[in-house]
Amino acid sequence: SGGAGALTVSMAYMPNLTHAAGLIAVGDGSLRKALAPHTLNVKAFSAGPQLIEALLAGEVDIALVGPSPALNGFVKSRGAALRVIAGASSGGALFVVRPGVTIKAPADLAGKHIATPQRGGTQDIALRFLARGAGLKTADEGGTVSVVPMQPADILTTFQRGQIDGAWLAEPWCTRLIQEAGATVWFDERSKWPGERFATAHVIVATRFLEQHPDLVRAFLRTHVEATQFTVAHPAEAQTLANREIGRITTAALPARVLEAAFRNVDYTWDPLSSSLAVMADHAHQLGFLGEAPPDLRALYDLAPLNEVLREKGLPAVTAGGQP
Amino acid sequence: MSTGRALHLRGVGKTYVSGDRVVQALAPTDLDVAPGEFVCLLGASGCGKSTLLQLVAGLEEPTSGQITVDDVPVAGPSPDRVLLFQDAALFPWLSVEDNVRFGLRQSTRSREEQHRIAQEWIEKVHLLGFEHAWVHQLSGGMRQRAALARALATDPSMLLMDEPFGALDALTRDRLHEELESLWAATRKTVVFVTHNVREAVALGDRVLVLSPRPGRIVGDFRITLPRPRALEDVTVMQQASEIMHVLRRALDAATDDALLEA
Amino acid sequence: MSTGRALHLRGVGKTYVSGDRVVQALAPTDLDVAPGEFVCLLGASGCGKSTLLQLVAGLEEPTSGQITVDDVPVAGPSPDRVLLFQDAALFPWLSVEDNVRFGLRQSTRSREEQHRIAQEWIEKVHLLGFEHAWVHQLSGGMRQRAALARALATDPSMLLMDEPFGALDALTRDRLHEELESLWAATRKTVVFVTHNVREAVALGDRVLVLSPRPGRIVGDFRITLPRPRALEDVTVMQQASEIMHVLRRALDAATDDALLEA
Amino acid sequence: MEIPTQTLAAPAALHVPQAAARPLRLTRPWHSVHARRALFFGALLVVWELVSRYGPWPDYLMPGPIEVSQAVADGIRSGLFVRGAVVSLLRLVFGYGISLVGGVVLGALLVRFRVLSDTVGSLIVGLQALPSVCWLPLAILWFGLNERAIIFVVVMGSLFSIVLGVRDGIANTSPIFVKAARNLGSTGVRLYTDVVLPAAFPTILGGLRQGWAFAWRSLMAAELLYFSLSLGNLLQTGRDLNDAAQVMAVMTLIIFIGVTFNFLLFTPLERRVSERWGFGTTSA
Amino acid sequence: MEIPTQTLAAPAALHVPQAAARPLRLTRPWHSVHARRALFFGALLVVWELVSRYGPWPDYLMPGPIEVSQAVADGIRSGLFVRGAVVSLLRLVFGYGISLVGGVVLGALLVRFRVLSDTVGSLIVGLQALPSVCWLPLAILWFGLNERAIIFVVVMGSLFSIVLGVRDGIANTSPIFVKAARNLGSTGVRLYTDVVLPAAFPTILGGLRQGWAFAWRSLMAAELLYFSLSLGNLLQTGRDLNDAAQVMAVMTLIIFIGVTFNFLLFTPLERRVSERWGFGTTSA
Ligand SMILES: Nc1ncnc2c1ncn2[C@@H]1O[C@H](COP(=O)(O)OP(=O)(O)OP(=O)(O)O)[C@@H](O)[C@H]1O
Ligand SMILES: Nc1ncnc2c1ncn2[C@@H]1O[C@H](COP(=O)(O)OP(=O)(O)OP(=O)(O)O)[C@@H](O)[C@H]1O
Ligand SMILES: [Mg+2]
Ligand SMILES: [Mg+2]
Ligand SMILES: O=S(=O)([O-])[O-]
Repeated sequence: SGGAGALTVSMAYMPNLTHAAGLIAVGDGSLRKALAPHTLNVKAFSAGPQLIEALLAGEVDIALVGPSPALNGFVKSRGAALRVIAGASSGGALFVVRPGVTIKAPADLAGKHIATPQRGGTQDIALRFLARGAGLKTADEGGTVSVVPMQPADILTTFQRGQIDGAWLAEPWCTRLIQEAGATVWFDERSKWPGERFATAHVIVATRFLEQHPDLVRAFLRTHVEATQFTVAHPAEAQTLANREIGRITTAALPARVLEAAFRNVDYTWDPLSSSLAVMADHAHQLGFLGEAPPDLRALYDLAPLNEVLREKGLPAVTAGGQP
Repeated sequence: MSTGRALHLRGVGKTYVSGDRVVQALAPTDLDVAPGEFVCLLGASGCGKSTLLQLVAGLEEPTSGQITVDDVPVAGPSPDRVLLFQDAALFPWLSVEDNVRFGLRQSTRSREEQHRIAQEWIEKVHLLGFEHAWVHQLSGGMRQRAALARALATDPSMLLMDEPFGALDALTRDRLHEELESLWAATRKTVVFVTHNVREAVALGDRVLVLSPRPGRIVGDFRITLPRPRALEDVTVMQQASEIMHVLRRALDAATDDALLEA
Repeated sequence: MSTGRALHLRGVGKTYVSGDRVVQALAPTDLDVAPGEFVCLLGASGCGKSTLLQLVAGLEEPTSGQITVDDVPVAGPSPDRVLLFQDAALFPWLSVEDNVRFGLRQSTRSREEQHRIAQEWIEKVHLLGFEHAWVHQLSGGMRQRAALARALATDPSMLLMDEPFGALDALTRDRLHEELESLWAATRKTVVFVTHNVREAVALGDRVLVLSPRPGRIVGDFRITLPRPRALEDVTVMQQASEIMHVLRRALDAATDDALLEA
Repeated sequence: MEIPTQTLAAPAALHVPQAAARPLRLTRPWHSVHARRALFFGALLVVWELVSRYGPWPDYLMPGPIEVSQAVADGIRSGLFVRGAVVSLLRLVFGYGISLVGGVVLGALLVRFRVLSDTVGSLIVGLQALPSVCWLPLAILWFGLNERAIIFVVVMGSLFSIVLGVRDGIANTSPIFVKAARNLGSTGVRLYTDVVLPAAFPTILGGLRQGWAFAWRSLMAAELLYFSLSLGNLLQTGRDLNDAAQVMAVMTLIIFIGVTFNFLLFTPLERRVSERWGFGTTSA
Repeated sequence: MEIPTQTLAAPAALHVPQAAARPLRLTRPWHSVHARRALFFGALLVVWELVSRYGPWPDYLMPGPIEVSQAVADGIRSGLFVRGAVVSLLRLVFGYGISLVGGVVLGALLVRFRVLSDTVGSLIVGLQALPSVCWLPLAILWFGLNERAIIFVVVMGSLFSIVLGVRDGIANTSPIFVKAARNLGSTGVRLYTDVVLPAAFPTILGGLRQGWAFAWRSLMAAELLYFSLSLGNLLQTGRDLNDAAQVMAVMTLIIFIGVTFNFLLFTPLERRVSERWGFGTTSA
């Protein structure tokens, strides 16, 4: 953001498939055009918490990010720092099992080492909750299920070395585990949710930016909705475009095989799927992750700008927990 | 060239305390040195001679008493009172020439003048050809000579010399005696000179002080009035020396090494 | 107690080369020392005396020639040939007593015996009361004495002493002369003794060797047959000394400082 | 002989009043050091609290000492901090121990054998520049997911500092001590333990302390390897949850343990060294 | 006077043939050092290749030098490695430069002012134990998402090593040099630049080299802040892709740059120091 006249809008995302809409909007130049005459400053982060950190520090105005970092940032700032203003994707997380290991029911988790990408992250919480539901305790509670949060790259290595029995994680890592380490799928996380839909990426905005520049937020959302539509309508082109961006940012694009398979496991939507986030927040809170009091999520969403954009485009409005 | 200053010590003593060791190195001492006087200090090994010089140089703090130079209390070192350390204390990271120039560089002299003065002194201490040698490449005596050049080059008004010729052969020492004496004659610097060679003390000094063994106290004060220049082999020098030697011996025999208290 | 060995040098020379500096410290030299002989070395400052001792000690490698001890070539240091360094070289991390015990600890002696021998030597060099002092707490002369005790405690059959009494007052030196002479009389160790004091050389030595200025060559070899014990003040000692002084002076006057070649 | 009373009367007499430059330390009374230190840390805390409250940053990004000590207290009450610290400390001590022994031996060998110095020595300088996280994949590969992998990363993180510290310490020691010792019959391993290492010790000590710090750093990196209660993990959890108070609480704990170990281990050693060698004893 | 020919005839005469312990270095002919080093690194590569091929690990986890050099070549050809290295090196040099100046000044101040040493000094020991990543959040907070934040992390990672190195170096220097210098009229800042620092330099040098290594480490941590072409990013990308060859290629690059800088910067300084002080010149 800047002073009078032309601003610099700082946008952040991660070079992940679940952020494809953002990658595409940046990659094809439409976002830049939509924000003109203001400048767009894009930062790509490698992890959600760091992105949130930057947003809290006032270095990011608008971003695509996973639900649990967004929730953390919201709770940690006591609801002050950010708002969820749209969804970005759903699905894209699988529970995969190492060849030779049998995990077919939650009870089978006993005595197993299961990797998740991040302690307190979406899958980490879900796994702990799953174990609890089956009457099992995790190792750190003195039980038998070892939940092992580690970097996805290390999950692949340990999987290949036979030191991990299963992993619950996001794309494209599930696909890589399947293709490169012969993993089998126990379940696709979509099967656990009503309507097979649950939030995996959101659009968030710094509250201050939302208040000062609602027009820019709407312009952003307009492009976001268009990019999402494009992704749904033209998956092949979208894949290519998104992958080109990933390659540009990280210097290494995904191999075609991984890209195709992983892309199929993700759904793109601007609906923030707020009910799924409420469930996650509830689970996280029950597991002691979000502080003493249950988080008050009512203020988390501000879907008015999105609904305005949707109305312009003649699309149905979305709601957050019954509120528009 | 700088000329000498008056030195006064009033009840100056030094006791080293470290952990539970307490060593009284110098008993409270009174001493008056006139401007331009050449005073030699004699005394048993460990009796506090080096300590005395360090106190006068302002490099150590007396435990008691006060030192004044021209009635100004000594409150730290000054380039006007240069101490020639017993163990040379040359800077290993500097060449011989740069060591000699070190004191000069603290002044406002031009580089050329510094160079000229340094060369002059290097020649006087017979180290020509070793200007660019490092300290570790010098023999023991060469180090002493380099340190001498470094101290004298700064032209202080008071020279504090701690066994400066101890590691020199007789002939080199004789030559440096001549140099020192003619320098002193020309400038009348105040000199306090520690030596173990009684004849050297007699040959060089206006006065010879004898210290008792640890803790040092002045137990003899001899005024030498023999005509200068004096040679170490002069019979009169030898006579005076043996007289002083007698006092020294008595002091040593009387002493018992009881200055060390285990606290 | 160890008794002396024969020392032979054949064409032993040493040239220091470092960067573009080439210094010939010692010209190729022949020397034969009989078992139990007490040889004193005299020479101008920087003429290669310390270098010669280091070569015999096996701490430096000669550039030319060979050194043998009892016909065995010297190939490194040995506790049987102990060098007393010009600058004491005490270990600062050890107390005086532990420094003196250092050589003893390399042997198979019991702790009690080590302690007893160390105490004995500390007493002989008049350092009682300073057993537990650290090196930096000693005066220059006290350091030399501690180093002397450390070297003698190991009872080597050959003693290489580099100006061991240079920093001592006359009386302490006289006492240590007596100690050294009686030790030598009792054990007939081979001793090579560097000094700048010609009378000391005459008083102690069976032979006095005179080296020319750098690069050192033996230019005088005097056999001293005066009856022992000899005092520094004996007239006969003084006479021999002045004779040797004459040779020394001639050697020095003849020399021009041209040993330094800029390569 | 009696020591005149005035020379021992007041320790204040040792104090040097003059204005002249005094670059080397004085021995000061014990209590004033502690008072000064307490004052300093107290002032630091106050400034921190003020910045946290009135600074330009929201307090959830820049929590003050009160909030952080709350987090420390919570962590300690729940037992997490204590158990985590114990786990980490054990690993640290173990890994550092290995580095210490290996570093001293390797450092000495590097000086002793020119061949090693020319080869392994030049490699070590490069290896030292590798961030600890680089060793993680190899550790998993070679040791699997277990304590050994963590210890390996800790060793890799601290070993090279110690090796180079020991090597430099020995190489920059005056050869006169070695000459004197060999001359008195000291050889082989005893020459190293009795002379080379003690002579180099004042310099080596710095390397050992740095090694300790880098063992910590690498441990933190290694403990991200997988979840089991440890300080590194608590730190990472704090980061993942954007919980600045927890991050700072763990940082405080790390600093506290670091400072404590320094006082217990290294400060006495340093004091011993300066006492023996006479460093900084001059009052001038 | 002429030097007898036999004394200069063969440099081999400087070689010491005896079996006696020789803990200190000889000056050796230049070429043999390089030959030995080449041989060592060659052998290392061969062993690595063999382990990669016939070792118990699949080669995608443990690529050999051939594959890694392939990756290096690819990286260089694509321009990524060169551009990344340039970006990282600039940050490194800049950050290290700040640490160097700040470290020397702060280290000297710590020795000079006992108050500082008692307070800031004891804090630094603890701060040094903090992993570089801990500084990231503060860096973003204070400097924003920009180069300054990265430089800050680099400085925090290397400054304390240098401060402590300088402090220890100065504190463990024989006070005699300072006495001699003050005696000759050296005071104030010149006393430091002319005497205290040169006297302590042999020890300080080790701290400077360690500081350099830790500047590297912290830079790698800082470059994970966000994606922008740099060595740290290339390393992370390699890890994310489980591309062991790329990880090792970047590691090789880091080691290579580390070793090169050591040879260009630190080795000549070390040689100078030993030449002047006479360290390790004894042939015995
Ligand atoms: N830094 C110190 N700490 C403790 N004691 C010391 C220290 N410096 C000197 N001493 C003690 O003070 C006494 C006098 O020492 P000083 O060096 O003044 O003697 P000296 O007369 O110069 O002897 P020498 O002729 O042997 O050089 C000695 O007993 C010595 O042990
Ligand atoms: N390590 C070295 N490197 C270069 N030159 C050296 C080295 N050691 C000694 N020299 C030179 O060798 C010569 C002889 O030195 P040495 O120490 O043997 O003299 P010395 O006879 O013992 O003199 P002094 O009586 O002054 O102690 C000197 O010119 C000295 O500069
Ligand atoms: Mg003295
Ligand atoms: Mg000599
Ligand atoms: O990579 S570290 O700097 O934390 O060791």
